[in-house]
Amino acid sequence: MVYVALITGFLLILMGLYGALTNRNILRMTVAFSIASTGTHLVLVAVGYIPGRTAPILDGAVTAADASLRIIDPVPQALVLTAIVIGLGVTALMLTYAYKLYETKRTLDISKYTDLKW
Amino acid sequence: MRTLYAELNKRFPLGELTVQREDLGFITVEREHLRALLLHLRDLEGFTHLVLLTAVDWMEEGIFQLTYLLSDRKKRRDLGLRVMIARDGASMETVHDVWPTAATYQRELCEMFGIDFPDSPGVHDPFILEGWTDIPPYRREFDTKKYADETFTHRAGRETNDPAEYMKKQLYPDGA
Amino acid sequence: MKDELKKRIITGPDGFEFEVDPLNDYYCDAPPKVHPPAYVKIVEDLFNWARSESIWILGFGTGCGAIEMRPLMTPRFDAYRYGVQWRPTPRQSNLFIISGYLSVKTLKRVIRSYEQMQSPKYVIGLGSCTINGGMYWDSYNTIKKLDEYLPVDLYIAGCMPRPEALLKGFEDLKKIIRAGEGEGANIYAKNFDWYKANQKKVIQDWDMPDYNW
Amino acid sequence: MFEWMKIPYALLTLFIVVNYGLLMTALIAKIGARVGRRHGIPIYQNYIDLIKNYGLRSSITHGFMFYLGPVFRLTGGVGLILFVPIIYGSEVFSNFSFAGDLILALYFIFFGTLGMALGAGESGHPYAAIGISRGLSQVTMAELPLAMAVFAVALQYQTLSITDIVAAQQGGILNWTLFTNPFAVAAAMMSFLGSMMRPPFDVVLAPQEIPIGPPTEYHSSYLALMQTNRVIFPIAKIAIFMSLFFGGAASWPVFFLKVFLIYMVSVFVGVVFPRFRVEQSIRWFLIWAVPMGVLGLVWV
Amino acid sequence: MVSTLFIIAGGLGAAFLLGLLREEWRGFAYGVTLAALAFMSWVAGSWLWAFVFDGAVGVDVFTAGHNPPFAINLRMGLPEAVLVLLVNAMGLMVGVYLKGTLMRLGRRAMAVLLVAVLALCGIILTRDIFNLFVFIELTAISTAGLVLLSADARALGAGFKYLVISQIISILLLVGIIFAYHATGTLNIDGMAEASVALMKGGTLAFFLILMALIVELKPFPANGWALDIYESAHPAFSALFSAAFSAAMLFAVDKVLLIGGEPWPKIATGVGIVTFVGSNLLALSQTNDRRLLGYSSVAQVGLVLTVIGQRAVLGEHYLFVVGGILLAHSVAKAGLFWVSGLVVERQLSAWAVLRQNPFLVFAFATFMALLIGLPPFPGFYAKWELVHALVSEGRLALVVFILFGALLEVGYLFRWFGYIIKREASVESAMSKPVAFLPRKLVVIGVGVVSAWGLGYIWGALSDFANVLQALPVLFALSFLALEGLPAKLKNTLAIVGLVAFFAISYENYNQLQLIFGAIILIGGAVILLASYETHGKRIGFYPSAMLMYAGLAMLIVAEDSFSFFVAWEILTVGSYFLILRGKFSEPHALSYIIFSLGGAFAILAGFALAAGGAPRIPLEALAQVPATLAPWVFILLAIGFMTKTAAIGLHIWLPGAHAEAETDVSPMVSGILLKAGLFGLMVLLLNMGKTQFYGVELTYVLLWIGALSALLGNLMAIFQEDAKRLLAYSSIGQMGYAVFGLAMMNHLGWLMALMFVINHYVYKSMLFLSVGGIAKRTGTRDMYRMGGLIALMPLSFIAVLIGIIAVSGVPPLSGFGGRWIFYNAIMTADARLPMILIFLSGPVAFLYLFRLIHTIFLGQLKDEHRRLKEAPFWIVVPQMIYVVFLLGFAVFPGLALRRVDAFLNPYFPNGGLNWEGLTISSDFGYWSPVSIMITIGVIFATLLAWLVYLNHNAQKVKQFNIVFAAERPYRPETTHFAWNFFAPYRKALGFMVQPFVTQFWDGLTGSLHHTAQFTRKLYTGNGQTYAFHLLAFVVVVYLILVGGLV
Repeated sequence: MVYVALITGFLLILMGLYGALTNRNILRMTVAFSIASTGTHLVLVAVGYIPGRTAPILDGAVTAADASLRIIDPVPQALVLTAIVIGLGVTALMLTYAYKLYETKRTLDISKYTDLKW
Repeated sequence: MRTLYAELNKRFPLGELTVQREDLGFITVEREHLRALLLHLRDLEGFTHLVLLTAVDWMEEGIFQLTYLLSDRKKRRDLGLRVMIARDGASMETVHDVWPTAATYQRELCEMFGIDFPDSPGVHDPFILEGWTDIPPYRREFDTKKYADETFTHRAGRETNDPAEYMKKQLYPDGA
Repeated sequence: MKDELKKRIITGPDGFEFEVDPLNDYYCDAPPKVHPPAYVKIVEDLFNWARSESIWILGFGTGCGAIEMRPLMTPRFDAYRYGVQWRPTPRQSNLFIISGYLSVKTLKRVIRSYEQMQSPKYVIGLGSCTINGGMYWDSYNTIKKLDEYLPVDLYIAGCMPRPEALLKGFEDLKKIIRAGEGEGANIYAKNFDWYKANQKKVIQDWDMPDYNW
Repeated sequence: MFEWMKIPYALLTLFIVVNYGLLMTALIAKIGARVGRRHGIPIYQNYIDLIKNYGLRSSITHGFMFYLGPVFRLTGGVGLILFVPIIYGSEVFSNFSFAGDLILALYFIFFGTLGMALGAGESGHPYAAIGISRGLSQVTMAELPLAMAVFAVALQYQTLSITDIVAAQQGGILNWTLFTNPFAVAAAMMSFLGSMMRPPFDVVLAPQEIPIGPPTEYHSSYLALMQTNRVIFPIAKIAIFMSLFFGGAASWPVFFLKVFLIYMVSVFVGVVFPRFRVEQSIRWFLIWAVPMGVLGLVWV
Repeated sequence: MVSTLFIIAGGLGAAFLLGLLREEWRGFAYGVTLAALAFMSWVAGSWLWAFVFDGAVGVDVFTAGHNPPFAINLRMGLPEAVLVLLVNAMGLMVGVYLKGTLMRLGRRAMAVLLVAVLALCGIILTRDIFNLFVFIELTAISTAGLVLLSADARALGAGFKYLVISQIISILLLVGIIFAYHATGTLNIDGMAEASVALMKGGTLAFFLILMALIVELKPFPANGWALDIYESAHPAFSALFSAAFSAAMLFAVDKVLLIGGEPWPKIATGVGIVTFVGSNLLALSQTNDRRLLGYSSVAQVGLVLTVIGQRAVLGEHYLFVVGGILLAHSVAKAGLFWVSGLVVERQLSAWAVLRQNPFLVFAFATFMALLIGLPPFPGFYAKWELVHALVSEGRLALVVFILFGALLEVGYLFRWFGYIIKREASVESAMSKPVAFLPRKLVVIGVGVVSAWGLGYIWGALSDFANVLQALPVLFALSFLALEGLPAKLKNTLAIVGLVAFFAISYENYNQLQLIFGAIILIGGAVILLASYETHGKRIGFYPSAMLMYAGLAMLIVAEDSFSFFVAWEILTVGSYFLILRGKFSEPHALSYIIFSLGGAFAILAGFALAAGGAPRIPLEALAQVPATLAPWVFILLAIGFMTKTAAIGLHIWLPGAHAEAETDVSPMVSGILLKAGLFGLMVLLLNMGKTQFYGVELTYVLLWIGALSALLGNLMAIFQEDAKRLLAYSSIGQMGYAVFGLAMMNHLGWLMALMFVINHYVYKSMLFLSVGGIAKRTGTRDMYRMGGLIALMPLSFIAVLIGIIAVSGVPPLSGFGGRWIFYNAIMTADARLPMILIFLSGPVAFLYLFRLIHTIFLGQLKDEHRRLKEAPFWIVVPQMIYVVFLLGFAVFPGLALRRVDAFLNPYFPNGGLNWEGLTISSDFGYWSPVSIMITIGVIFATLLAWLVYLNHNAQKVKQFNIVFAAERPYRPETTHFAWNFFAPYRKALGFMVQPFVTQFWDGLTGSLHHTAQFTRKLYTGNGQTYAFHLLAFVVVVYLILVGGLV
């Protein structure tokens, strides 16, 4: 189960990167990167997961005393939350850029934005 | 020479031909055909060399006769082209672009006869007569003797003799 | 007059403009001086002897007589025996041989060269043309009487005289010099105005200083 | 303390050398004339020419350096003869050789050349400048084999003093450098040819092309001074060659003979060969004389 | 002390506060921003103060009251304090600089700026790897935001490319972090470091990913196209921040993370760093856009720091000193340059000529340039010294070579640029005629940069183990002229002369004989040349600091006792002379080739000293003698090459003719008569201490002998074919220096004596000739000799100077040049080698040719129309010449005055073959020479003959210039009568093959191929974001493959 998640995560990352490198459309690239980040998040979670344990939420089901034995590692969970937030921010920024770029040249083809080179 | 004349006559309206020798002839041509003829002779007939360009003053007729003497070295023949031009305000087209040497001859003619060759390089530069102010000395109305008498001091006591008479007297004093 | 000899306005490197008069600025215009003989007679005699035994000829062939001068250097005539030799520049020469007719144009050059020689200097007129024009007596372009224009020490008659005549002429010139009579340069300086007037009469485009140092 | 007697001795040397030079150059001119089947000038002709030129009455000057040119030139000649010990073993004719050794002599040769060139330049005559350009070009290349030969000789005898070099060559003709280091001598003699202003190396003076080259504007007493130098200078130069390569001279007769014979080398070559252009002579020195010099250097 | 957290909190709080403000209160918002930045800076500054002056120790701040790994901890130590201060101060300055833009865009932009700054502080401070990730992402986002500040529409594209890259980075980083966490169970960097072994067992790849993510943030070559685009298009103020602060923070992050990895990992940093350094500098060569060029340069500098970070182990305790030096220098310099670029309207490099309107900006540029390159007295200089010494002592020679090569490339393009600024015409659009108004606010910011640059220089000098360059008296004297720039030149000139003479008077006591000779030439000689500078008018801004800097360097050089002070002096004199040379009207390309050759040579010297030091930070110069035999030849070669760049030995000479010929009238004698002696002095020091050295059986002094001889011959040969008088003299200097090198290389007593005599003579006559020719050129308005002629009567004094000069140079008796020749001949009598003499023999007479040409074509011959009214050269230019004339005459008669002392000085080193100075005659083992006798004899003969001739010719008629015998004709124009052009045509025909410009072609070919490589390689940066992303991934993969290969 863990491995499935891990492999899926890496597959998503690779798919995302492949997509980002092969699609010229900026929106498609943004989407591809989103996929890749999702993959990353999946990997993050998968690494922190311990089979047979529960979510690291201290409520009635899991008490503070036995938490260390019953819950999975909470750190990756925390990390993934942060990463998702940041990823969202970046994606939003990329989309903003996409919009602004489109305004300048009326195209979303990234290969058209090569005024700066050499 | 005559074959050449016949040949040329097909292309250009020529004047008469004077054959001086088997390898030397003179043709009178019109002024406006001269240049074409010269080029033709130079490029196609092998007259590669302008031997000289000179003038004769036909004062009584009021013309200058210009003679362009050309030479064909391969066939060892010479051809003179005569062109008659008006004596008053004498002027002639330059041929220095056909033969660069012509510039020198033209300069000399300009100085000695007063024939102008517009556009010929340095044509008005003094050639051998620096500071000449009189009429050009080869024009026949120029009186050389008078000029020399007026310009130069002569040494007294000079005698002039007719050489033939004088030698006769010297060698055969008895008149035999 | 040539353009190069006319006055012109020149801008200096500092932007200052001034006039250049070539004839004045580039040529010395002092008149010639009369150089008296050495004060002591014996010294002058010694010098005159040396001058007579060391005649350096200016190699300037003006007319057909130049042909007759060349053989003097050959073994057949060998003028060197007499202390005669040719120099390539007037500065170092003492004797100017006018070898034949002089056209007006050449006269100008001859005057210039003569004046560039150092005194005492001698002139030999070679051939009849220099004496009275010879066969060119009625030419519009040759001078007839050399001594109108330059102080001639000696004429050698003939048309043309043979080299032997020239050698004889040298011997006679030596006598003249030794006798202290080869004072052509001083005569020229003394009668400078007269000579100049004669020269300018035939040379109508006189475009040089009166004396060419 | 300076010995004042040296001054009259020096003047005596100068007197002898000048007279010998005047006569010798005339003799050599005569020999040249005989090759052309002429009689040539009288043997005393040089004296007359000299007197005549001193006796000319007028002169011109192109400026200050024009004056100095001949002065430099003759100073070079006179100085050179005085800086070289002329007669080996003679106190009287060693002159001012105490002032410097071989190197002084070699470099002092340039003194006159420089002055002459300056004076001629001042005359403003293009032919003078052309002549100088040719002369300097040629002489620099002619100097090279000489420098090598001199260096070889100095190395060979381990001294730069001319007197010592002559001393080392005493005791028989086989002790001359000519035989102990023939390559160096060959190089030096080739260089000698180049510096004597005789064919084939006389394009500097080419009388018809650039009338007499550098001295073209010189006349009267200027020329006389230069003529004086022309008889002294070669002798001084030959005296150096003689001392370095041909055993020096212990007496005046030997001196006269050796100088004459060495001079004749250039005359022999001169009457036989036509003129080189400058670049040809430079190449000639590079191809023939320089290797000789190298051999001479290696030989030691 | 204020808690570190306040830095983060302050920024964050202000940013939030800005969010609450009304949109219209822009001024207030701006105030808040600046206040926040100032506050943050103050906190950082107070920490720094505490560390430095109160001896505080570093503290860890634990957030949330827990220890790691349960909480994030921040650390504040000395390096952190420095960097945080740097970042905040930079932020503050950028804030000030950006006032206009920020006010226009409003509070949001200000907030982004604040976030960026605090994020950077976070990167520096945090010890938690995930926290690092967060800050990096924050940085990325704020960067993308700040890129938008630019008015340049292209910045959008650049920002997007950056986002693409940062996405990839974040993926790498996250994956790396999680697996590293998995392996070690902690997110704390120090914790990971402790668990390094465990991590490295299974999580190598994880650590690799983390490291690569950080390194990629540092824009490694060639995966850095995106960064260049940002540099080119972003607002310059932001670029300053991006270049200075971001790089600094990221470098620190890499440094932190590398702690985790342990042993093999720093190699990656070094490898990537050096490739980046060399590659980016190479590519920068062909840049014409100023900001992109700065971008390349930034990238390169960061690469250098990365290289050094990788060498941490080697540097040991000096690590911080070196890294800090390079990093801070880079940050301040690059920020400064970007700020300056904000003042320039157009983007091509030559448009920077507009800076000339404000001398302060030129000074600022020069400061930043020197700071960047690492010239003394700036930190980079000390750092470079330490670095090279450390690397060499560890045997990392290849790395040193690459570093120095890269640095030389950097020197190339930066100095070329400086040349543009000083010399190029500003383009038409920015019309120089109307002065550009530089905003005072921006000028102040730049001023802060300049001040901090010099401050850093002082601090690093104080921190170093060596004497502080900025405390050396000569340097201070030179720099003080900067403050006096407003005074008139004549006053400054007097001060300079007094200074030089006074310094000589002070130092006189302590000089040994050798130093005395050089000291006299440099200081007294320099003062004499400066007399000629009285001729100039106005303020002559820039001249005196440069000249005095050169003299300061020279004065320090001759008293230098150890390798460091020697090298400092060497660089100072090089830089000073460069500025001097650059002042010439057309000297831009020549000054450039001068500085490149000189600094190339300086690098060789540096490497040589480092090699000789064998681990010690510096060695006394005498210790060169104790260099182990295996290293000795290498040290010898490196040092000799370095010194010979200054003496312009053949092969390294191509800079000299242009540099000397195009320099100003009074500068030419300085750089020729005096500066060249520095190289000779170096060679003397080298040879005195190392002596004969074998290299694979080849005697190196023998090689020097050949080099000297070849230089002498070819220099002279080239001189005779010059039409330009000053060029002729310049080539002649090559020949003369060849002579001197030859003399030194003979390694015998007389050879050295001759070289020293040359030192004196060459100074005198070359200065004299350059002044004379310079004065004439001033009057005639040309340096082409064939355009002159006949000036003898108009300029008699100049003529006399040249006459005496050429007699002295050519070695004709009786003047002093002859002494040199005489000693030379005596010297070669004992030398081992004979064949190179032949070249020397030839070059002597050849020298005569060009000298004659010099005097003939200028003074003799025909006077030209336009020169008829010329006056003698200006008074002040003639004065020194006359002093020289008198000196030469005196020295000719009494050479013993100077030589005798030198002779005695040389005795301990070369006991045999000295001269004997009895009476008036000087004698050697082989010959003798009596200058007084020669002078008197020649004088008497000359005077007698002159009197005789004057008596005979007293009434000679003075004639004018056309009164010449012209084959019965007469000349018409002086131009056609003056035989001057191509004067030695026959020589060219015969020997022209020897002066084919092979050397020039070689160097042209070399620089050409470098440029072509750069031109070709930079096509890699297609401008397409995807390509850049691909570059990045490929880069990571390639590094991984290399790493795997290397570890296996």
